[in-house]
Amino acid sequence: MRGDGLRTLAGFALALWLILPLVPLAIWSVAYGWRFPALLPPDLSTQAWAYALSPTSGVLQSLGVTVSIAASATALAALVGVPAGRALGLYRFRGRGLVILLLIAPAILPGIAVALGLHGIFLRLGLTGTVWGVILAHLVPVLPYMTLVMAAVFAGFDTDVEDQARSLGARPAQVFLHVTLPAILPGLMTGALFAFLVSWSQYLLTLSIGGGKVQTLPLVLFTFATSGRNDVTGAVSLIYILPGLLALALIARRLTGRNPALGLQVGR
Amino acid sequence: MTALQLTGLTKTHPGGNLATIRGLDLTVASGTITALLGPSGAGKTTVMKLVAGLFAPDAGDIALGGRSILTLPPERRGVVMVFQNPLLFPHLTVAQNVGFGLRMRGLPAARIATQVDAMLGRVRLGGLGQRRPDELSGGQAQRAALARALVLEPDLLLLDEPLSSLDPALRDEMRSLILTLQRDMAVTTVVVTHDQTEAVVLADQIALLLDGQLAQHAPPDTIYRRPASLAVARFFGGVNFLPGTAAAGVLQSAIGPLTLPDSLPATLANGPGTLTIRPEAVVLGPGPTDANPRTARVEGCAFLGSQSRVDLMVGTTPLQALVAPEVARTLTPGQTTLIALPPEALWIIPLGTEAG
Amino acid sequence: MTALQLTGLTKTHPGGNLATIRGLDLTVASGTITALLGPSGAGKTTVMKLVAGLFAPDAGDIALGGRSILTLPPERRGVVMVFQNPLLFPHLTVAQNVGFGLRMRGLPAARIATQVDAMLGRVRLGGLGQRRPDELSGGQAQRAALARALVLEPDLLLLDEPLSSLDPALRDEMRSLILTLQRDMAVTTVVVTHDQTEAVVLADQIALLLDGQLAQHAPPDTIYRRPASLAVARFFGGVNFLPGTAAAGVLQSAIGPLTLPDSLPATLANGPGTLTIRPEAVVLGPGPTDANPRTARVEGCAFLGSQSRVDLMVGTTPLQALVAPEVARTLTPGQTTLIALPPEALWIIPLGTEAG
Amino acid sequence: DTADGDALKGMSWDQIVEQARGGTVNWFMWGGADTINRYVSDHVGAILKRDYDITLNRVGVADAVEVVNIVLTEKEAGVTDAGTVDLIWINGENFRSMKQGDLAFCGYTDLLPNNALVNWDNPAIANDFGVPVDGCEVPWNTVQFAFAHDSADVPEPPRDMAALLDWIKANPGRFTYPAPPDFTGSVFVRHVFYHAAGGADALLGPFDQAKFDAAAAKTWAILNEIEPFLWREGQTYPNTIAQLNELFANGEVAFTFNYDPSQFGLAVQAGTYPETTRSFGLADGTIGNTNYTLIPFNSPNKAAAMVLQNLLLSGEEQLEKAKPEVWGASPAIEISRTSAEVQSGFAAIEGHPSVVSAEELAKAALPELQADWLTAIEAGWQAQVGN
Amino acid sequence: MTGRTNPVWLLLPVLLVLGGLFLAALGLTLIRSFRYMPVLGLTEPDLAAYAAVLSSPGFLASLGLSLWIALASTLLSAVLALGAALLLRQTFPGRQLIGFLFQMNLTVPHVVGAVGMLYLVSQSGAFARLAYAGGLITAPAQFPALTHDPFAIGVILLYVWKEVPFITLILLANLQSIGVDHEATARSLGATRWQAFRHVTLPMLMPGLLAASVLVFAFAFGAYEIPLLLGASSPKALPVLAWQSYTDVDLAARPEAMAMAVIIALLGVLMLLAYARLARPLAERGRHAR
Ligand SMILES: Nc1ncnc2c1ncn2[C@@H]1O[C@H](COP(=O)(O)OP(=O)(O)OP(=O)(O)O)[C@@H](O)[C@H]1O
Ligand SMILES: Nc1ncnc2c1ncn2[C@@H]1O[C@H](COP(=O)(O)OP(=O)(O)OP(=O)(O)O)[C@@H](O)[C@H]1O
Ligand SMILES: [Mg+2]
Ligand SMILES: [Mg+2]
Repeated sequence: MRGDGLRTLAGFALALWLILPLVPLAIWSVAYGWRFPALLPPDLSTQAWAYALSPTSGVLQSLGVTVSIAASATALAALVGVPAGRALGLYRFRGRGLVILLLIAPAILPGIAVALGLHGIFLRLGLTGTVWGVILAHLVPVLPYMTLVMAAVFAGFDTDVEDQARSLGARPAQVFLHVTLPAILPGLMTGALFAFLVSWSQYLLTLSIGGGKVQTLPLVLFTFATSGRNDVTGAVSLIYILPGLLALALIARRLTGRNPALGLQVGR
Repeated sequence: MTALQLTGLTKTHPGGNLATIRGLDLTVASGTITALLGPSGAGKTTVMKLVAGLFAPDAGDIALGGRSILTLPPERRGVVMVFQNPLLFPHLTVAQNVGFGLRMRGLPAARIATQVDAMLGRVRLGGLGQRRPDELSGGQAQRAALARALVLEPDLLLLDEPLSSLDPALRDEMRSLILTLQRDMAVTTVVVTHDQTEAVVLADQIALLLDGQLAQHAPPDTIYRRPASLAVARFFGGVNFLPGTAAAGVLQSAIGPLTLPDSLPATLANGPGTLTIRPEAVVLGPGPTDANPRTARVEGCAFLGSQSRVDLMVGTTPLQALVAPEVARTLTPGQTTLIALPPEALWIIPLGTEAG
Repeated sequence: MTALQLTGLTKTHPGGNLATIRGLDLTVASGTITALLGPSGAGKTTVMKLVAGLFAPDAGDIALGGRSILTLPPERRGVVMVFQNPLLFPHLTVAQNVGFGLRMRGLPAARIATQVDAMLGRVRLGGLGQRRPDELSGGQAQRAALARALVLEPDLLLLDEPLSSLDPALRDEMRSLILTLQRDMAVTTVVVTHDQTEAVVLADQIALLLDGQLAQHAPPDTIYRRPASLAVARFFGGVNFLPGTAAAGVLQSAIGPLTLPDSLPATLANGPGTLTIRPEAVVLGPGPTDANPRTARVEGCAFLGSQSRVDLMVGTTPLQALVAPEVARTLTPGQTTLIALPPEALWIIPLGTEAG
Repeated sequence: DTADGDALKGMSWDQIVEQARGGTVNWFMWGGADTINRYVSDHVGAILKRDYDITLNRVGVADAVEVVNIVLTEKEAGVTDAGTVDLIWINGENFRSMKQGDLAFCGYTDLLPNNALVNWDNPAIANDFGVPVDGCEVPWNTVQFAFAHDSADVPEPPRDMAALLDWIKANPGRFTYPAPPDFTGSVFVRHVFYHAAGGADALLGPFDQAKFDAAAAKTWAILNEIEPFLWREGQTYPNTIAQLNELFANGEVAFTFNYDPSQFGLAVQAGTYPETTRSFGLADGTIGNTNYTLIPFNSPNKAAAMVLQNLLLSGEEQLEKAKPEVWGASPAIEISRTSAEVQSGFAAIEGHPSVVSAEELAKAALPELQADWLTAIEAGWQAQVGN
Repeated sequence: MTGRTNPVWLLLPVLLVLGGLFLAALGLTLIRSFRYMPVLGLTEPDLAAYAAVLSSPGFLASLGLSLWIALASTLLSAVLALGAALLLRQTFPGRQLIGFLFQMNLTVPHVVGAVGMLYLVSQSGAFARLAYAGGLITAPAQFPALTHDPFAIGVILLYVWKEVPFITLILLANLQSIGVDHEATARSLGATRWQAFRHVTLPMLMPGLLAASVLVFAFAFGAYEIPLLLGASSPKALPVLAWQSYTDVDLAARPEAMAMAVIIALLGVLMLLAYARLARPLAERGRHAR
């Protein structure tokens, strides 16, 4: 093809642009005494990694906390989001538009608009500074993604399959377990990935509700990033990227292409 | 023996203001195939789902083998429905799909495997058990869906347009397979279709559903030759309709008196009615003298493949004939020809059935 | 006059190891409808896209009105292709859709409006111009797609299965519309289908595509009665095949000598070959003596609606006949009957065409 | 828990230690320095666990004001005995906020055995930015403001404020300071304020609007005058001291400064600053202060927090964190009151070459103003300079 | 089973959760923005906080900055993403890898990207060092200020970096569901390559592009930590300003913070309505296509 060379060139530029900001982070994480105008670090050192991985820094502990919070928020979101997605995907009913609007709202309204009020409520409930409080708070931005992705999944779901299973002798619970769940699983995974990532990168909600006591990775990273330790920041950044990449790798194939969910209503 | 009996079945879909099914009575004999025929939207699928227990009727009863199954959940009715699309479960292999119902019943894996293997052989899918559904062709998928239902040896098998998703070529093959399996296993079967040829070829009995009610229920050739109403006649491709008044075995019509068959029921043979004759029953050329001969002008011929359509005009009354292409080839538009309307091919539809 | 001429057209899809189209030669006369027929995957759509300029051939030439259009981009070929799905542009109204091509040509809005209005009238969509495509029924959408193509008055109109996405009922209507419009506007048309009845009804000429090559190209009845190969015969429902050797106007076959028609080309009338006769051409009952009479046993009858299939056995040779249901009704399985194989219905397929 | 502070005040120290055993302390503190974090989490945490079975949960924050806010919001919401925070590293206006808002647990410091090491007669200890401590917090470190420069880049740095201002004008783009209310940026502005007022003496004591107006006008004039000569022509200022440090590390600006000169040594160790970094105090004086730890009124773990405070105050711990390789922080206790061992330990400490010694800085020490002055100066800066 | 379960039961949990958290939070914010805080002795609701906020030049500057950031990021991202999507739709060597990088980018948290961007484009960052090595500059200050700058270029760059892949993936999914047949039809009807793109592909992509753009706009407008890391000290992005007012030790500033939050929420509602309007045709089309 004629344009192949040109396309590859453009593609290469794109690829470069996509990884460029990650390169200094990686270099910084092993750099020592890397000051302007040195193009590359004069010395390499593992001290940043040693510190980041040590118990003192709390980075690994934060990693655990962050993963737990994101996983719990995702699971909770799936629990309430799957039925809701089914209702929105399969039924036309009065007020459907309004419900959808309400569901999208938390994904679009800036977090600060919610954080202040939520903080006030959670204070009274004694939920501030607790992991559970943070998980609940994360549900607000996470739920829209889960629900809307599931709505798109169910919109393309043929309930005749469930009827078919019943007709073949499956009880309702069996139908869900053996037919519905496997059928929506790819979509559910996509929804879960987005939910996970949304919770994963929350900053302001965690800061306000967690009150600093619930130290998720973004908070830790922010502390280091604003204290001038570029090497530690680089190491923590890489640690922070890793789980998302893993989650993506787990379901990479499902994310590509014709996922209707992705096409319709995905964001953060 | 009566296998399935529907009595006064009525169903209005939520949101619909008209009942989809209105007081439907239908009896299906054990071991036979009944084709449920009707135009799109007539409610065929609705009837099937009512019987399968996937919809609940508003009124009426459904009995299987003499006992009402109305209160039973779908999984305990002994009724298996096969949908228009194969609806194979995509996450299971073909063998797992076919064994699905047995697994739901809690059968041991070994027995499931044996039965599934046997069944796959019967539908000529032997060796494909380990494939994924999306690795099957359309015909193979539909066969797998059939196997999945038949392996349960249901009391009643409901097939909802099992052929309409297939290529014409595959359709013939699948049709014979269904026939063979049904005869072998003697499963009482109701098959939905909106294709009349399919119904004719497949079924022992045809039940024609029009406007939520049973328009006629009879063996195929009866329904072709002796339609109960104009609507039934039209649905099966009837085109020749001659209004008139019958008396003493003769109908007075726009093309003169026509001798009626002796076999015509007395209720039809007297009084006003619409005479009908199938286009393929119109004889071109001189027939016997008692066969209502007429002179007709040939208006045009159209080659249709294995038949040709001949448009005729008897006086000012149009008639259509279906003849062998060889016959049609001898005709030229504008010529006159002798035709015959054999009395035994004539039928009278009483007035007032137009709406039925 | 020749409108379209394909010469040695060859196309291998990227990734395919076999050429989809292999040296295709095809000539379409101006103002006619040619049906391009073939099983699924035969490459029909590929041919259309090659002609429309949406694919580039690997070899061969495409000429329109005598000039090669191979190097022209799609928009300058004077060829318009209508796809199987209507593919109306969802963001435009029906009128804007129909006017799309004219707008691309830069015509003034007023002239576009006039032409679009006229065209919408012709396809009976008058008054629906302001609708959005998703507010149309399937048949309406397909009509709009047709209008969108016809309004451009193309030199060549390509219709890729324009009816297959429609209900059977709508199909008849649409088929007549296409015929009417085509005759009125005298647009040279190639219509793809995989349904033989459709091809027969629609087309002046049928081009049968098998395995990437032209298997036969002839008027419909020729293709039925004089198939060029066994494959062609089988594709159009041929079932009666009798191998034998012909000489001096007679074929020696398993059922004895059969008188051949005088009209048979000399190349076929001498030497080994396969005799074929359409099932609808088999005459039941005593025919004229020169019509190859035989005695046959009736094996079975099947009611097919407007015809019945009769399975016959002449000696040990099976034959199939299609007759009027009235005729079949007089037969009982096991009885013997006289049949005739009229010479003018006989045809010989030379040996060695099985692969074609 | 041990939320009831009044009950604790009635107990003996041994009883308090007993109460604290098995508990947890949530210590909220600035978490941007790995050495400090390591000292607290590893060293202090281990001792606390070993000797008292207390779990130390260090909560790193970017700014102590966040913590004040947490406690404040809790109070507003009526959370009086189940607060999030048990201990804060704090001083200055944040302390004032806590005290004014009745957010601090007070009047218990006498109970700590190591309180005896603290010289409460020293006004720089007994007053936190001019606000009397009143037993509401326990001193931890003393610091004094200092400038850092790269001796390879600027061999002869300016030695007093006037010289510095001249240097800035002579070297466009090579100097800047973090925008107040950044803690360190704010203290730099106060040095200019002192300079403009002709010394600190007149400003000590409660806020005086007239005095403020006079000095402030001059201050803004000076700062606006140097603005065009600042980094990026003063169009923008670093948001945080960390940004200024980054600018200095990369040679973008010639100076950084800090309230805690030991930070310079730590940055050199981490490879962030060049080895040739040196630090100094201005000859006309630099501001010094003390920082403290404070127990919020609603801490549910007051006993454990008190045990921790007592531990931090011990001679051993004060010595440990004074070691340059550990942190290099100056003690907040009277070394003379400690054991001979500790005393010799202090004597043996060799300062980091990049860190100006506390004695050197102490020669020209300036007091902090009361917090009202600070607030006024910060607000004034935002309105007059940094807009 | 269709038609059996009442959708209300299926929706109830999500409505309870969102109502209990999201709506209640907004409600509380609203009440407090009217300076109704009994704990502080404020029992007479008034509009003083709004008056104070709306008349403060700082607020208006912040609002302007945030709108500028959101608008510039969105426009740039949308245009670049359109190009990237059209490029990635084709096959060419290396396409797979880029596709993977696009997805990978989706998983990188904004904060990490922001730090990376800082290390990349700051005046002492990687680019500046390259410029120095190339002899283009001799001191960091000569490198253009791309971070902590008045035009928030660093912030915008970060958003472009993050959102281009995001929009591109949405566009690719849309392109895939649109297919090539409409374009082929257009060509066959006489449209040139450009006309087919301009009059068919682009309009069909538009709903998806616009809806995605609203999401990007909303995010860029409402993010807190990114402008805090990369933005200038003044004016601050609106969310930063609001949060700092909220955490001001002076409790009197809180109603103002709440008022800002309400104003931000109102702007968010505008974006929401825009999204609903833009995304709907797409959703409906999806339904009809089935
Ligand atoms: N679940 C449902 N809810 C509401 N209306 C329904 C439902 N299912 C079917 N209908 C309506 O009931 C009528 C009959 O539908 P049904 O599917 O039974 O027809 P059908 O004869 O099977 O048609 P087809 O040949 O097109 O399959 C139609 O008007 C349809 O719209
Ligand atoms: N763009 C393409 N790339 C690769 N292979 C293709 C492409 N289009 C068609 N093919 C292959 O070429 C062969 C012929 O396809 P084509 O669509 O022309 O068949 P068809 O006769 O139109 O079939 P149908 O009746 O199913 O529409 C098929 O095997 C198909 O898989
Ligand atoms: Mg149906
Ligand atoms: Mg095709």
